[in-house]
Amino acid sequence: MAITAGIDVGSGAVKVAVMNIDDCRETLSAHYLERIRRRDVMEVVEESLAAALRDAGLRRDQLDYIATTGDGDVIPWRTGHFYGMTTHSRGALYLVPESRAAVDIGALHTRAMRFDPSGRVLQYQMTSQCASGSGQFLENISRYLGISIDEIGPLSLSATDPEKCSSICAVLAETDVINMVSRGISTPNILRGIHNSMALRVAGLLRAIKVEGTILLTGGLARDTGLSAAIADKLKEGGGAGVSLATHELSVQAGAIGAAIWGAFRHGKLAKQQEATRGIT
Amino acid sequence: MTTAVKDLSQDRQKQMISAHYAKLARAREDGRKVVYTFVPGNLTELLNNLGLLPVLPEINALQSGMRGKTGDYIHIAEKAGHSEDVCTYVKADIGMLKSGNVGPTGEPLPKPDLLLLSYTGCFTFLKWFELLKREYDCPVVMLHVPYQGDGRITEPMRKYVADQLRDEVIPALEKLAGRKVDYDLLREQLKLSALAENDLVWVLESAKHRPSPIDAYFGGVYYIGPIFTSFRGTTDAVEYYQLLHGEIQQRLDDGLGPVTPEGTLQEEKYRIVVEGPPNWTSFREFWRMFYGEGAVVVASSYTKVGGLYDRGFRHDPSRPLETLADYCMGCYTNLSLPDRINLLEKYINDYAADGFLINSVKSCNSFSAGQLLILRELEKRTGRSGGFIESDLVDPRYFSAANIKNRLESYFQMVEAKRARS
Amino acid sequence: MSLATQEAPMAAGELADLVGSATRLYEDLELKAVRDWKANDPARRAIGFLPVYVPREVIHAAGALPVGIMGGGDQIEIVRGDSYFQSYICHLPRSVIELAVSGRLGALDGFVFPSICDVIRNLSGMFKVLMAEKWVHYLDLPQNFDRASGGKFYRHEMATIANGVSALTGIEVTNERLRDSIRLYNENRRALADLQALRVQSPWLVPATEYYLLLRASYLLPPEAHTQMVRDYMRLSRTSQRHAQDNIRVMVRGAFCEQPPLGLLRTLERAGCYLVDDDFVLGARFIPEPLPEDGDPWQALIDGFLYKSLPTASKYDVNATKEAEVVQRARDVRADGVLLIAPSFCDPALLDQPMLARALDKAGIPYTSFKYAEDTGQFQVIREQAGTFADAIKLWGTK
Amino acid sequence: MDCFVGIDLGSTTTKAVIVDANGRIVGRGITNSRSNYDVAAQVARNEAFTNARFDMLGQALRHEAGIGESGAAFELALTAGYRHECFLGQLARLEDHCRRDLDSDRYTGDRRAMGHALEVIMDGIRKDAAAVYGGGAAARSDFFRDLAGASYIEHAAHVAREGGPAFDRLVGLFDRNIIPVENEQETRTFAQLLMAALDRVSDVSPAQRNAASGVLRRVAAADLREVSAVGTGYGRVRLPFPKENIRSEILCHGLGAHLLFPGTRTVLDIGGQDTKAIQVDENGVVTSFQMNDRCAAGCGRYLGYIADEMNIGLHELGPLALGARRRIKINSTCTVFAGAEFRDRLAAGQAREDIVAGLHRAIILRAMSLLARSGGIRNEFTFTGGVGRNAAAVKALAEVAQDNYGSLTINIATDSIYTGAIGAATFALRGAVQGAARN
Ligand SMILES: Nc1ncnc2c1ncn2[C@@H]1O[C@H](COP(=O)(O)OP(=O)(O)O)[C@@H](O)[C@H]1O
Ligand SMILES: Nc1ncnc2c1ncn2[C@@H]1O[C@H](COP(=O)(O)OP(=O)(O)O)[C@@H](O)[C@H]1O
Ligand code: SF4
Ligand code: SF4
Ligand code: SF4
Repeated sequence: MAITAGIDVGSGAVKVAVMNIDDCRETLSAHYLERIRRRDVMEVVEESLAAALRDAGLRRDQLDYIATTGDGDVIPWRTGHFYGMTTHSRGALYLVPESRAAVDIGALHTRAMRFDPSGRVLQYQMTSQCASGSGQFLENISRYLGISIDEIGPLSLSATDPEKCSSICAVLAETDVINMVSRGISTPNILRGIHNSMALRVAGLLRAIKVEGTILLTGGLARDTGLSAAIADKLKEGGGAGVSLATHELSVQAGAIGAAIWGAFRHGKLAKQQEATRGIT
Repeated sequence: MTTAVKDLSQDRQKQMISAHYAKLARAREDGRKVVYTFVPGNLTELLNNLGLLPVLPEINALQSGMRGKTGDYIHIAEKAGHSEDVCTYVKADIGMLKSGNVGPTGEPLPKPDLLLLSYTGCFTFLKWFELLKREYDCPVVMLHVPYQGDGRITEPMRKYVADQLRDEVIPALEKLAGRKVDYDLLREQLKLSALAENDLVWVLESAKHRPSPIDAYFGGVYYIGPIFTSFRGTTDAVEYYQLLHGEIQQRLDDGLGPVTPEGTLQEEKYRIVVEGPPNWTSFREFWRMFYGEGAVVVASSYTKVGGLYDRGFRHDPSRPLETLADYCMGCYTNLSLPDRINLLEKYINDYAADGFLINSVKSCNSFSAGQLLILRELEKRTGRSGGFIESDLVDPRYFSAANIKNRLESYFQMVEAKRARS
Repeated sequence: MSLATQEAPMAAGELADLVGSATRLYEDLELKAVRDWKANDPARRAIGFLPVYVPREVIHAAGALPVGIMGGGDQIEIVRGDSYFQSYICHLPRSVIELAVSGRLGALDGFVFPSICDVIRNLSGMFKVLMAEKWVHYLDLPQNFDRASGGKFYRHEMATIANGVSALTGIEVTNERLRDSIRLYNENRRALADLQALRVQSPWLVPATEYYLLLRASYLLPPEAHTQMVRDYMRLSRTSQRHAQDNIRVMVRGAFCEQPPLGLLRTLERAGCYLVDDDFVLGARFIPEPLPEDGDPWQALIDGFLYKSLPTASKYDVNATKEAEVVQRARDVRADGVLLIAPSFCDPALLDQPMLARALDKAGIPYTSFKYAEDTGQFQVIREQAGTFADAIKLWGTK
Repeated sequence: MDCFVGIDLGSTTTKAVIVDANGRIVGRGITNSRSNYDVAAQVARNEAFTNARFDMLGQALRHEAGIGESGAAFELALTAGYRHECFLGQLARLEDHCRRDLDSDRYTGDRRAMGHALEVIMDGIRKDAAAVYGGGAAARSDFFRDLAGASYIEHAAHVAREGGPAFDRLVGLFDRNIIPVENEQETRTFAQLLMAALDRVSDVSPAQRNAASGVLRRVAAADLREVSAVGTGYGRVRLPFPKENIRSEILCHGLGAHLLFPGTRTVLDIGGQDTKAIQVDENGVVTSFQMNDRCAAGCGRYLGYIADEMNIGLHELGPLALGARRRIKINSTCTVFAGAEFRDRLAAGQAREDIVAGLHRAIILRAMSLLARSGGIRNEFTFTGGVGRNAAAVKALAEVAQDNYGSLTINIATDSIYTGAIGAATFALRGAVQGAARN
């Protein structure tokens, strides 16, 4: 049995999961998310871990393994680090055991991965140096529209006549969006239009890695119901028979959860190794 | 504007092409062998001589582009692991192959019995056939055509190509055809090639008149069709170019400008030399941006990719292998960059152009790498306005109509302003 | 005149010093090393050559120093180079032009552009326009690998180079001189082969960046000085206190022309990958085996190129052998996986990838692919990819 | 007076310039073009006419007896009063929109609290405005959105802290309702506004006031006849002008720069959303040009985004960067990634000034690449567009240009933001002259 923490340091938020893992069961004891909002990242990390441990009723020294992911390799007191796609895949599998692929849409990057039933990443695709269509992009747009992030999804879902918008710069979007408003296009239609164009890119990534079966949305934007609806529609359009999209209320924690589980795995391995060497000497 | 009338030559070309596709469709039943090969440095005479049927993957890609299919094809190729960055002709071809290899007539094209890699002027050709080789698992024969790095064809270069033709290419073709090359026939074919070449040059040079009776780019791409593809060295081609010659002579006599999709162009406002291939996916739209402003292309380098004849080269029946070697090495894409600059400079002067324009296509490094230097040099040497636009051959994602129109408008206004001053 | 007068770059005998001097050579975009070398004798000449392969022996035998031009990496700001290239052309030629128009290549008396791709080919023409006062030659390496035709043509091409360089140095390339040069470069081949063997055996003794810097040094140093440097390095590294880490072993393919920045190599190592084989600075070991040191030296070079050179994307693959080679090589160096990397917009490398990928798939060798540019400064995505790749192998092993 | 109007419909700002029959610039107007292009063009044009009338007014006042020595100060006060009036007009419309918005379902829960907060905020803005136009504070910008926005946010933050509605909610109210306000125009005439402004000028005797009001009336009634207008800029196709009265922004910029500095051979314009590099000949005719794509990296908005990230005003960015000591190379191209890199570097302990200077250098290097593509830099080199107001950008530009192209004259004009409009107005004048000659 192992008690482990997974810390996912993103560019928008820090996520922490504390897990209790024994041979047959993985239990999530606590999770915590804190947005960074222009603060010192290490401070936010400390704060979040403390909060998660408090919720789990644990002390830090009770942790067997602290696994980081994302940008967490800057944390000096980690036990080990796993890379984002490794952890998101495992996290996805934990949250939705039948999932075979995940799309992680975070503040700056989007990545799609396909994995096998053991969580092993088989193929992946990432967007690179342009923030168009990222979480930050959507956040900017919601700011120009004067709505809060949580309103985005529901509003988008109420769209009747989505506006067509193709590749928009995340920064210059301001002009485009204000322009649309001036042309009398309603907020839901703008949002859904943007969701559609984001979905097109996501569908492209997914197609590139040849997904089949259930895809779980992970990352911050998994909470955006408008986006997930748009992606689901795009997948259907693309003749995506045999493909279905899932979300989970803890999707945003997938990376942290995955890290914690792999931490336990490595912990077990290391312990065995130690035993083995002890046996020899 | 008068309404467009179908010219006889145009019909003739259509017939020739559909007859060729019909032959391809029947190739298997007729027991004819099929050879895939490229446009620059193509050995059409040899293939015809042996009764082999050529398929030109570049032409397939181009035609798929005009029929609006390449978006999907490219997508399929990228899905199969090809990068977004590479030549879209290759990807369009791979995509087409993976979609059943259906040609422009709606029938599947026959598989190649041999890939004839006459590698002139573009490294991508090598990769292209490496890829096809893995799809078809048929033999490839390689003709390495050396580059005119120093701006001329030397004797060892000529010998190298002729040797390869004699010792490797011809034996491979003969083996496939099951018969020997008929050299008397070959000489006859080369004579016919030269005849058609004479008329082609006359037609292209008719643009020196004012107003020009032709558009040497948008019209030009149709004029080069037969001679760049499967018809060089045939009576069909000779007759086509005679017909075309007559028609253009008529336009000249009538003082008419070039034909456009919307009829004869009424006023020749700008005479332009163009470097670089056109865009095929929005060919009409692209063309309209020119004739809509009264711009006529009087000379272009693209119409020289399958053979450069206006500097005097003609196929010479008396030295068949050497003349084929010279032809291969003389195509526009095999010229050194300084030589390309010289040629364009000459066009600008000889055709009394108001300016020159480069359409830089993302796909083609052979054309595009160095075009900005060409632009600067030409501006310096001719004092005329240079314009630069960017698009792609067959990737619809890289044709931004608004952007190109904006640039072209600014460019024509620039030419106008400059002319008003001088 | 002898090229051997350059004192060995080794002083203190410390590993750090040696790596430091290799680093200085790498950073020497002004070609100070070449200027210094030339300053010793006003008759000396130096010839620049572009990536992948040129027969350095021929230049050397004509009494000139062959100097590799590998672009400016991430060390120069491109200000004027962009005026020559559109955004969809790889980065290398723009930094080469930047080096040229800013006068940094002034120490070179001539340039050889081997046939690699259309970009380099056209770049040779651009040099002819921009540097009309210098000797600029396009070396058309045969793509026909037959002694009778390709071989004959290549002999001619080499003769053109020999004549061109001789005209600058006043030294004729005799068979004797050429054999001497082959001998010197053979020594270098042996040293590099040993270094490669050491790396396969104990990758922690030869970090990727150091290996890379050593290779790069061969493009600025006379061959004997470089051979010495490699030998010294191996001796020092073997006795160093370096330990193995929990890393996977990877092989890299696709970086034969535009070079990845050092930061990228570091990123790969930090993400948990040991590089046990790669194709960086490929021209330094394009013909890995020593060539015959007697008989017709020209034929030795011809056969070396036609029959013994490594497969790479810029070379036409007659019999579709590249796949088999990649798989075999990966097994030989005991690579856990392969990184198929390529410079953005590099047609040869990128068009090769699907072929290699398919072969690796078939052979069950894990691989991943990504693009870079010589001035890439952001390694986040690359780190993620390489890290995930390493994670997968560490957690599950290679099938 | 015959007026020839040039309108430059930029992506960020819309500029209008009026020249008289001699080509002299008599009026300038500028507004935000973030919303409706037609309205923006109309507003800029009106402002330019207003400006032209103020120009006439200034001259008239100088000659008018009874106002005497204090003429200049009086004119200043009058201008401020005029602006203040306009500001209050817009503010009233903003308040109106907000109030109507508060009736929507969105606010069923906290309508009263929001209404109350709005009142407090509006009062605060009005006070701030009085200080600004009374000469007691520096204006952050010329635009209502920026001015009112900054003030609104400050007061909203205060209200939220004091237990009012959440800050995000209050800001959302502003963001939503500012857009329609920008699309509406002032309904009062020039004369009405001017008279109202006169009432705001405190320091005048009744006699002076009397004398002045005569002049004001005369100027307000003066006949400014728009003979022709030429439109240019990013949004030019949206202008309701005939085709021959629309010119490419490249040509207008080239000509404008030539008019400002006749020796100009190379022009660099870094605007809010696009960057242009232009080569012109000795007559101001464009010989070659390059423009960038719709990507914020490399144009003014890049710096604007960074300023927003840092929570400082755009005008503070340049001075901050000038304090740099070390050169830093920014690795990210994308604006958003650069913002993240900025935070990473700060966290890694690098100095703010150094990073900000690196960001300035990055944008200049991107411009250099564009310049290179258009044919390099030739002497004289004129730098136009909004980023020309940023001293650190200018410094970086001068350094890089010097290092790579040798010693150069670099022109920067205070009027440089109007360059395109000046070119357009001159085209309007020339077109009218030619048209007249032809008839
Ligand atoms: N309900 C929501 N609707 C839309 N976007 C959301 C929502 N909740 C969070 N986000 C966005 O998710 C992003 C953060 O996601 P996360 O996966 O934590 O990114 P990272 O790992 O890069 O920090 C932010 O950009 C945030 O704006
Ligand atoms: N005072 C200032 N200090 C620094 N930068 C400024 C200032 N004023 C404007 N700018 C910059 O100028 C840009 C707007 O330039 P402008 O030429 O008006 O753009 P456009 O023509 O595209 O509308 C802004 O994005 C901003 O970066
Ligand atoms: S690179 Fe150019 S010449 Fe080569 S295949 Fe592509 S389009 Fe044709
Ligand atoms: S990086 Fe690739 S495309 Fe660029 S010059 Fe080298 S081989 Fe050619
Ligand atoms: S378009 Fe916008 S989001 Fe994309 S790279 Fe440019 S600045 Fe970044």
